[in-house]
Amino acid sequence: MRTTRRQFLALSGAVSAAVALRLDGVPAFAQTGPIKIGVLAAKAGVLAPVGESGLRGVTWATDRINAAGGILGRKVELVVEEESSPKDTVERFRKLVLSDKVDVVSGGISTGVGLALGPVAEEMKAMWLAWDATTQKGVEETIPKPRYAFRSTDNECEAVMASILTAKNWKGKFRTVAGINPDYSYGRDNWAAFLAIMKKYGIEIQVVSELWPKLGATDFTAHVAALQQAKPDLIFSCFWAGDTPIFMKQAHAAGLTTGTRFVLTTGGGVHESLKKAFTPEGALLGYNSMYFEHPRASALMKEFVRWHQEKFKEWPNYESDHGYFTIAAYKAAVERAAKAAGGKWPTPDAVIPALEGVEVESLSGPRRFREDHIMEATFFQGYTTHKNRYDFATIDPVETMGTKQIQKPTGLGLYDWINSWKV
Amino acid sequence: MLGGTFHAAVLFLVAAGLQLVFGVQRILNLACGSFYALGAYLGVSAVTWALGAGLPAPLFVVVLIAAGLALAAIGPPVERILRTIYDRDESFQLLLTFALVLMFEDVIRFVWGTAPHQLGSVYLVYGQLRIGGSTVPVYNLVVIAAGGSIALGMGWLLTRTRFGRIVRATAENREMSEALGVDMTRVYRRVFTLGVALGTVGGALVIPATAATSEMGIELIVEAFAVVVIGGLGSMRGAAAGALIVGLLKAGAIAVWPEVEMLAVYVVVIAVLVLRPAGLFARAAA
Amino acid sequence: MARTAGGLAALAVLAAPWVAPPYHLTLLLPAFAYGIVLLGLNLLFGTTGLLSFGHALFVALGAYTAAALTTGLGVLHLEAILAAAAGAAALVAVPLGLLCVRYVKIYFGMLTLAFGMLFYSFLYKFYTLTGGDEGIRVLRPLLLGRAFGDLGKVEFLIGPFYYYALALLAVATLVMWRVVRSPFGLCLRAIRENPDKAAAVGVSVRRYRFYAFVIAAVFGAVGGALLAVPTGLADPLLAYWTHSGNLVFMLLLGGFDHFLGPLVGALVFILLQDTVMSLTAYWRFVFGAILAVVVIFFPRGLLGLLDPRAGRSA
Amino acid sequence: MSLLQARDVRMFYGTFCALDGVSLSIEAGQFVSIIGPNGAGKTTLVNVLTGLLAPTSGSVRFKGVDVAGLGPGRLARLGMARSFQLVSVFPALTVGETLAVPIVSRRRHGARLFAALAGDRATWDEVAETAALFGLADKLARPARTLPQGDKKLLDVASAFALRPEVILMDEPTSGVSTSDKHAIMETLVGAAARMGIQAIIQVEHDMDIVFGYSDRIVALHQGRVLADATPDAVRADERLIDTVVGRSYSSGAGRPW
Repeated sequence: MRTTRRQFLALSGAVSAAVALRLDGVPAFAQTGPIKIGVLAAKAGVLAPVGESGLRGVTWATDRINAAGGILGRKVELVVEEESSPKDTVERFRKLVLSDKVDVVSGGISTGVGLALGPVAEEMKAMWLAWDATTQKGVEETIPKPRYAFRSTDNECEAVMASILTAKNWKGKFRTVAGINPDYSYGRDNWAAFLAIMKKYGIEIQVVSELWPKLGATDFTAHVAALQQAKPDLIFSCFWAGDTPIFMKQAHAAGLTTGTRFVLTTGGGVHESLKKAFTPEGALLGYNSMYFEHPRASALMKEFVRWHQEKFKEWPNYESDHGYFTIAAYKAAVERAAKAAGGKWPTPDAVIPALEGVEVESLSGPRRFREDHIMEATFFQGYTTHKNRYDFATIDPVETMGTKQIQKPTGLGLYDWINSWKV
Repeated sequence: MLGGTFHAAVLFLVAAGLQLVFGVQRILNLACGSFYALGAYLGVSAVTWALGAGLPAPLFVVVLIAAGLALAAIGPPVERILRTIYDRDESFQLLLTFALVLMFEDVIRFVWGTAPHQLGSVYLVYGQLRIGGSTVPVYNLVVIAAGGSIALGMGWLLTRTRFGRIVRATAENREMSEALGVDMTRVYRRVFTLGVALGTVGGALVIPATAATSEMGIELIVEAFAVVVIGGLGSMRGAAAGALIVGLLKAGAIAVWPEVEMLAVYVVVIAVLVLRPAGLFARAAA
Repeated sequence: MARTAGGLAALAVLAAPWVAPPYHLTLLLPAFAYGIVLLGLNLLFGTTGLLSFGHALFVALGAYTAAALTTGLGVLHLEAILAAAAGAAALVAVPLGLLCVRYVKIYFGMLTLAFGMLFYSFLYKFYTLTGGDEGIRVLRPLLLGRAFGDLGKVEFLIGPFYYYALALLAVATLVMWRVVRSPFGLCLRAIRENPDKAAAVGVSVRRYRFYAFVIAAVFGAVGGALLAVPTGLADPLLAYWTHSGNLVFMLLLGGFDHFLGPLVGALVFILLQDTVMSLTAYWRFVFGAILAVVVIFFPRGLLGLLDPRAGRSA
Repeated sequence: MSLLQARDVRMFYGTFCALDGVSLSIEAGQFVSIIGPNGAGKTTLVNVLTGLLAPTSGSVRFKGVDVAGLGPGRLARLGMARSFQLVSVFPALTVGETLAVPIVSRRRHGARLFAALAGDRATWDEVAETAALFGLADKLARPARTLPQGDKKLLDVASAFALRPEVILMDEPTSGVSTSDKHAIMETLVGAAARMGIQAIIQVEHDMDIVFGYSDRIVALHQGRVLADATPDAVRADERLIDTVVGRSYSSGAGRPW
């Protein structure tokens, strides 16, 4: 039964040849019928709400495109699969590409999945437009020069922006600092970025407590107690999931929200759950790359927000825009490539360069893919207020910064870049 | 310190349910975490509805407990399913409860969706207290008190009532009490339902202080499991002690060395299993 | 009858790469890997009567060994990786086994679960070492020293790697067949049936349980290393307790008191998951229901359905 | 030197004295029956003799080795086997497999991971041989759980015999077996013991027919003390002894002429 080496090699050689043949045999890119777009959206666990939000953006974009006659006259058809553990998600990705023969895959949020899918997309020569999970590791280590993988904005953008605002507006108003961040790469990278930037701005801070609750934890009473002992002037947190309201609620109940400054880089992801009852005014709150109530929101944005509110009785968050952008960008790129090809349908290899540098009007405003396949967008943060018509806090005034300002440029390490700032 | 106790109180309720069922039915019920989650979600829905219907806020606790108890109604049917394999190897019973965990997780997603559910403001209805320089919401104390009194109540139920004697007898020796004409079917149904109730009430009680998320159950199982191992399988006192140990251990770790929060718990669990496999309170009655 | 069926099945998997669509071939790879894992797990459960609820620990261990060797040390020879995985598993299984086999039934299950979760939190917490939640990449390995550089990843996977995995599974199956049919295997079954009696007739119960534990661990890690190649990543979720639960699920699905149960279980589970996941977002519910039905009505799994022989009272 | 020797063994459970200075030595070639009323300490004695319980004071030596806490495995390898009062088999294993287990472990083949058992002629020959001795030859392929009670008992004892011990202790070898089968079983046992070169049999037995029928030495226990250690005839002659250790019921009830 055990195949000897020679047999094995001969056999495998023959087989691989046969397989290769067949793979070339199938048209990798059908030119008629609907365009198939694969979607990977988390549906269970901590990521589920974010996954749904992204899926809503994608669906809305697709419906609009189809209503307007599709892409170059071809309707868009979505094949949705679940993002779960890296292993299972890689298998789903393969299914989309090999079995459903989709033209492009949109989605992916979790850092582990992000790290796994990058190489797989390259190996399978399958276009992948991620929504999120652009970790330092994911970008630097896995695929230095990606061709098929297009990533979202850096994970640290929100921290960088929040840190700059903190340094500018609160300099001298705080000295002792505590960090409570989810215990995984996202949390650690953001906290590290914050510390680096404080240092860069020459702000003397003393870290009195560093807490790392598990992502998705539902009880922070012990952490809050630890914070009470530490008595920091400022608490930095990049919570983005259900843990945000729980932490704020328990922190408020313990009286931490009076006299302590809060920096919530990403809380806007679950903004509706940040009830006025326990969310103080004047805290720095980040909404990432989309703020549902931006005073100067585009007509497109207003329309989406209305639709979202009517359909789901919820106000949308940034992930919807990540989703929307991937579809809109793909459409633009295909049309761009087609124009270059004299109107005939472009090959995937022609779409990729068209995606590089493509700029489209996304929900939150103009967005583009950089030549190194990293997304560029505008970030929205601001100081919480209760003066609104909701039962949750919103921000006013709204600060905006572009990724040109808060995202490390191509080829530069995050910290080298931060250190190169002139301040 | 109080933080740990608060967590311990909730842990105890779930662990107690686990203990009771194991003590009598010899089933290690992984689904206890799911009951906890269900209780939390229903608690949110019930209170939100009640407040909407004009219930004076301070009374929300009553609604929570009512919701938890009402949910215990799923006890009998679930017990009916488990009954089909009482005569089988423990491994199969463990697996069946694992199946329940998978199913309940999706039931929750189906009914309540994936977004976290929470009660906005009732948490602070009872105000706050200043204890030893730190502010503590009175509701935390309410939960701790509830946990404590339920513990005492269980103690009384098990030692002073006829039902309790039957339960203890069954836990000691099933054949014997069967021979004495005890209706096992009934005892099992009641015990299991009581176990469910402890979990659901626990989930309902904790919810004002936190938010209901679909994975809260799976997260808690492992901790509750740690509690019963440390305390000793089937022992009510063990559940109480174990819950306190785990709660305070985590709180302590968070205060001193956050990195090892969960690690510390597992290490203690293994230490107990190795040094004292029967648990710290092995001898105590179920 | 059964022979011909087996023969046909063997023929089918051998011929698959020429006929089956690529995606389904990639699906078979985890099935092969899990097959190896479950062969080991079943020596523990089906043969010795010990239910481990933390066996995913060794699967993860194998995967991380592959990651450490390929990404960390640049060792790409799959043979070396598998050997290392086996070694690492044995290394870890010896102390763990010495502790665990002192207990049986529910206590064994709990202790193994605890160790599994301990390893999980280790992988998760000590990110400088393990990459934390992101895990560590597993690079494309060399098979018998050949890189097959002319092939894309998919061609590589469904071509050479497919047969490599298949051959490995065959070897594992043969090895386990010998083990189960050996005097040792007989003693394990005796221990499962009646430990006291076994001891009374001179079987050193704990020692043999310990051997079984270590063997199972080695199979688990080898399968884990193989599993990590198609995924290209080793991540902590591999060690989470629900993954251990799924392993037992597969075992039960196939039939734990049948030698080939593990292989059938792995295959059916993978195909089932693939179909159900595409059909509904609530596939966990469906799977829970299936597991419940199997446990209640078909405790001897699919193969139990096929053969009329009354199985041991589960 | 005698095979098995108990010296002044005392066994206390808390304050309760189960064995109170028991001394006895078993020589090769003896069939010894231990009798006595319930609570006389019979089973305790067997447990002490087989090293399952360590005596509070005193010692038990088998071939000069102290057996206390030796454990069944080591003891079996040393040459002492034991069967329990309640029938104990491997339900799912066939008769053949069941008998193979002790043979394999006696030959230290247990840890042979890859040797094919099926091909191991020697083992299977001995299995067949043993099975024949116990009248199980035609049932080799049957799972133990499907055997009638009598055969289960035989299989149980047979697997102990298959260890080829020098001494075997049997706790009520005929308990739970219909009176009609009892003698048949005993005949088989004694016959097999002779054939398999077992040097001494020690049994605990209530049934006086069996006791008087087969033993060549009787140890009568009462309240943890050796009341008598004599030949069947001597014991039979002693009415008072019979009454105390067996109870009037026997001597009066079963009208057996002596």
